Amino acid sequence: MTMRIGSRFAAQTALIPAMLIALVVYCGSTVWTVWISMTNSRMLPNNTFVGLRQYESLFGNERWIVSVQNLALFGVLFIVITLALGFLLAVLVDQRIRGEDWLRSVFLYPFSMSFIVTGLAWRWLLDPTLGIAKIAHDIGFEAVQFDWLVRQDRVIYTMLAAAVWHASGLVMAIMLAGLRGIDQEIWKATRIDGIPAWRTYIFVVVPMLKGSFATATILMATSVVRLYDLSVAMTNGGPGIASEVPAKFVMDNLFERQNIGLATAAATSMLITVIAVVAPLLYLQNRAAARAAR
Amino acid sequence: MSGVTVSAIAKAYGSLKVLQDIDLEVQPGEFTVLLGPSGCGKSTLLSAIAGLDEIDSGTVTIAGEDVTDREPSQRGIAMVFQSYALYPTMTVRGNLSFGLKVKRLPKAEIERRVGKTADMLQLTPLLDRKPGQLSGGQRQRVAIGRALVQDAKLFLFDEPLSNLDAKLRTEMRVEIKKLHKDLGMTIVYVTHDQIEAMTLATRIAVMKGGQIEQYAAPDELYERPATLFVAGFVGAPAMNFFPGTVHGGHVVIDGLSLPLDPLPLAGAVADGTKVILGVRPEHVGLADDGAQGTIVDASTDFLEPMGADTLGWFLLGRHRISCRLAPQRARSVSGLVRLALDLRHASLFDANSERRL
Amino acid sequence: MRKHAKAFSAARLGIYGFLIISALFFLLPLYVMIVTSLKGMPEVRQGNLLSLPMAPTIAAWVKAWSSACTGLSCNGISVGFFNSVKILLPSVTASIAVGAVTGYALSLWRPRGAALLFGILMAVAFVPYQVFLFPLVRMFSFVGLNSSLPGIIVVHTIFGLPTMTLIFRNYFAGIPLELMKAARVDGAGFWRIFGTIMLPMAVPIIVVAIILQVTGIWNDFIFGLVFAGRENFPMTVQLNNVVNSTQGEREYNVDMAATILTALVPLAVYFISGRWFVRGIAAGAVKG
Amino acid sequence: MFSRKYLLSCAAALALGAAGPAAAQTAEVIHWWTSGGESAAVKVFADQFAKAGGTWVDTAIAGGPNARTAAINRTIGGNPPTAMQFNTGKQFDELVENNLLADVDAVAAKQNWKGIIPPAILDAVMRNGHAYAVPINIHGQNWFFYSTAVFAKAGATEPKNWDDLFVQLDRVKAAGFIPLAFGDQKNWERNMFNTVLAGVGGAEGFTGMWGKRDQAFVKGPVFRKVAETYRRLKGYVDPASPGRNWNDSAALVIQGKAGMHIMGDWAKGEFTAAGQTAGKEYGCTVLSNGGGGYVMGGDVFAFPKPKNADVAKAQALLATTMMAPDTQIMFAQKKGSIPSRQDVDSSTLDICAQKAMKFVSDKSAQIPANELLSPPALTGAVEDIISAYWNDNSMTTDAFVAKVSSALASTL
Repeated sequence: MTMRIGSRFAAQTALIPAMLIALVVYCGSTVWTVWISMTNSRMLPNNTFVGLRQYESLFGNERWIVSVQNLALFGVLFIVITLALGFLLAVLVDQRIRGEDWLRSVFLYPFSMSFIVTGLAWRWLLDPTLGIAKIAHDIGFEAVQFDWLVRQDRVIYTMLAAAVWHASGLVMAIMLAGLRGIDQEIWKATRIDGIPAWRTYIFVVVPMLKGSFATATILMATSVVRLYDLSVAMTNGGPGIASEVPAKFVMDNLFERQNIGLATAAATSMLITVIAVVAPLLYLQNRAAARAAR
Repeated sequence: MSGVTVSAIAKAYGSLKVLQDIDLEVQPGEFTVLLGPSGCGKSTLLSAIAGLDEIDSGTVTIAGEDVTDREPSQRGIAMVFQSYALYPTMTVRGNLSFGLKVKRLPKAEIERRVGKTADMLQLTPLLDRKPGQLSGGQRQRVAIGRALVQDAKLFLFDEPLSNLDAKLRTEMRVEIKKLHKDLGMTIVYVTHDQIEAMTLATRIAVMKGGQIEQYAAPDELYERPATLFVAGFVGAPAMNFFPGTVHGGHVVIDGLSLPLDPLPLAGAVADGTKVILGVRPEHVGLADDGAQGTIVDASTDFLEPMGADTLGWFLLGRHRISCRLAPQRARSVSGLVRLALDLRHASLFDANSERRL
Repeated sequence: MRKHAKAFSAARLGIYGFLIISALFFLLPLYVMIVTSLKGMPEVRQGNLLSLPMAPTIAAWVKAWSSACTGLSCNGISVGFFNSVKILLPSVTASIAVGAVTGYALSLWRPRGAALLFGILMAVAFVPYQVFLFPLVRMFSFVGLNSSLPGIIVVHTIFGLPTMTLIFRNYFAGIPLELMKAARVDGAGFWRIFGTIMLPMAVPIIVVAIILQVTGIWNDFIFGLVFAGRENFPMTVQLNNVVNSTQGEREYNVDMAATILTALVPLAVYFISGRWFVRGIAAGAVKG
Repeated sequence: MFSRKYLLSCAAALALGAAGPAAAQTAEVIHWWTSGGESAAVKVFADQFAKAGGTWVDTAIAGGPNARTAAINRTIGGNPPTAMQFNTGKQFDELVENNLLADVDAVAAKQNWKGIIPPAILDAVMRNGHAYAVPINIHGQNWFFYSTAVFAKAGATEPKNWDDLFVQLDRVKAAGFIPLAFGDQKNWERNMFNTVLAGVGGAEGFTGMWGKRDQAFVKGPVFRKVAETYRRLKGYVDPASPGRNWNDSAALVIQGKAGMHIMGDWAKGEFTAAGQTAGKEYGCTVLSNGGGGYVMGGDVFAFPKPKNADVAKAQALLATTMMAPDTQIMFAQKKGSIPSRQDVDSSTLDICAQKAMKFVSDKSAQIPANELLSPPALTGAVEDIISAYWNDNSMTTDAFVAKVSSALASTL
């Protein structure tokens, strides 16, 4: 679209705040972070260059490795489960049921609460002496052992449960919006063809909701990378280091441990990983968009 | 009120040339239609005139003023879009008056103009409705109204009827034609529908591949198409084409030899020239019914009733030829027939340059 | 189902069964929080998590709101509530305004640098906020924005920018270009088109934006702690103080009441406007 | 009771703040003392400061890291509080190096700190010959607190050494109580490890590991014994300990549900707040195989460089008040610590504090705290390994030794 002087100037001017934020805050912070990660800064930044020693130390750090592994396991399961559950809920809510509004709100409300707020309730529910386990004992199931929250090999799944509870409603909302946008004639066509509803959903509807799935996946992925509150509020990384995550590693080293050299090295590593994944996707999307614009 | 002159406009997206050195002159009061298949550059040319698309080179002059570097709103134009592009959150009144408000016209003047336009287009009862509450035809009228209130020097229409059903389209066509006649404004109108073009235009510019093939009045365009493309694009049912070679004052088509004498040729054609002969279906008749022209033998292939006419398809050697027949007569046509080709109205094109000879 | 209304009743039963069980799972934490907050401490200690309060009392709520202690101050979390409101309103407005204008400029005008800017914003959507905390403190101190209401508003605008720009850009990208052309032929400029045509059209997506920002900003803890200044500490900071400090024995009922009180605003927003949320998304909010 | 006063003080602070220079004696203090005993202790400071003519503006933020995040960021950002809390040790080194803290030499000279504060504690606030913080108290970090009621029921007695400890723990366990109340969070795992390190490894081991980063010690037999003893303790904690707060663990002893709790003497604040008295409802001891072995740290307040003379005045007044003899005693009583000044009358303190005073007066019985010996980065890195070792039973002691050794060698 053309722009002659007046409007082009206005459009360019309108972008100044965003440009300023992007260049000064985002890029500036990133450059600073990368630089500090190559110094031996501790509590306060200094400029003593130490090359890649912070990175050596980072990748020799068991907690960092565990954090990254946790994030990978958590991230994959979290995205798959929220997408599946969110889609399933959306399909069921879309079956012309009673109380749809009410159910939708019930599924969506957890998203409005932060883990700073709900972490306590979850920790309590999963507490081996107070929570669900105790209730089971009280009603006579003495053999029930539910101690996943305090088991190193299971704690990550308790976080998963809380996280799925938190985000599935949002996925459901996105999927529901997608379902409502599907051409009703598709349903007529599949009924005439005698295709059972479940097959229609899997082989016809799911491919049609590609956009909704992509959106939900991106949103879930951003929340995975940023995962911090949940770990702090539910387990504080424990037991041991079993539920540590990278963002918490960064945060702890940044402030509590006064080791910002290491913290920025960790942040830079995360950033590079993200860019390595996001950049090609953006490029592809851009190219597709350019092609569509022709 | 005034005309438009477009000279040497060019535009390219990368290596794709969308407009190639276009020259076009629209006289004041003229109704010019830009006609062509999709992708021919007609909408881009319209956008260039409107100032909505940047051009690489060339100039646009409206009413004698060079407007090449002006904002669309400063060119004295009004425009009607294919999707109508009505502002969905505004009422009909809001849509009509928005441009006038932007131009800071006095309130009374705005009301006067909106009222007048609404009356003219029978929009008065709809003034307080939003576009979502209107039918397709009503929206179309609002879109035209929005252009009319502007008192513009030049009206641009970008396929304004293509979203309407067939009946409405015919009605609106008549209405637009009437508006042009009554108001006498200058119009540049884009369409891919040749019937629309033929019925509305005072002059048609047929475009292909970013170039204007021919710019002429509808009759001339129909009767003396300048290129093979124009000949094929204009006219329904389409013109019959036969490739052949010129030999001794005849054009030889697969052993069939037709004389060149009756053809309205611009000059002599050298022997051996590869040519394409074009004959419109209405210039083919049944010799047995007394049709005049060059007689050839053919066999009946099939018949295609079209209401007012029936289109008869015959095999002429390896070629198929169509012929406009009266429906009653067509019912008894079968087997071998003798066709009369009225070559006085035929066109001859150079097979290489595809230009009229 | 709209599509095949005559489904078997057994299948319907299964659908309702699954939905009800899911609803229970989703409601469980909220239920536990509410019943606990209505119990007295002796009952909390002895009873089980799920039992209804035998003698419901709102004492814990009153205490959480007006007299729970953190350090020397025993004013409950009510002070923080008003601070949060004070932060919330301008922050939501500013972040949505900047996001909407940026999204509009990016999608419908595509000025120079648009692709680059959008790329940066997309990448930043994936970066943990913590990475920016320290440099931002430095920058803010340089321009004198630290520990102030304007400071925290700017911070929320900065971190709301990627998401807000994304949803507005996607929404505006779905608007026919001809509408823009028509407006320009009518003589409207950048701001006029934005104000009189685009913004009124964007109401569904503005609702989505408001919901996202209200919940995000209300729930923020770390930015409030670092950037707001002690006079403006939001409710979450006080909630942390109440929940993570104890005066002798842990008062779970007060903790839970404080937690619910803190969550009340976003909860209300969701329960009231949940239907708008789905509609807004359906209107093209989030198309990836 | 506080609330009205607090409101008034807030109002006063705001009013004075608005009036500008008149806000001479207002001090905003950031700290993380929010539990029962802690906030009672802070109130002593606030009240004494008010008596001295100042106005205390309280910024309590639960959780040390949260409070330090806010304090450090505000200091760097040019809007520092009047005073901020630190643990004694290296936490504020870089603030000094970057010239962000004001010294309190004048107060130190006037009150003759050199003569009345134990050298180990005084050294911890001195940098380049200047005092940069007020050492308000001394904490012992490796106390054993036990419920006399539970011990009586179980037939257990105060443990005399580390071998005896396990005998007593077994008795408590057999009687059906939780033997060892534990708030299983990373820093308390480290503190418990340090207790074992001091008790089994002695002062040489403790300073060898944290201070000198002595590889030979860490790879030697004594350290191995420390590690094994530490792990043995795990058999005596209850399954719900992970994630529990330390004061909730102390509460288990207070309520008679658990027999023993290993914690710094600040835990006494919780006992006191619950109306219990040392020597009656609960007992206390320090266990060291070599005798002595008192791990000694403390709390300090540091003063960011003042922006104007009024703030400087308030800081001086605050420092003076905090170190005044009566404040010191009253504070120590509430907090559970002992005064950093040795010239005050300690007869009003409880018997645990009396024991502590003895350790403090005997240099050979002291071990400087972890924070005094190692920077937070190293402490944190080793803490992660200790935590993993405690929680992961599959980690061998050999692996543990190897990891600690490499962390000591590689942390910058």
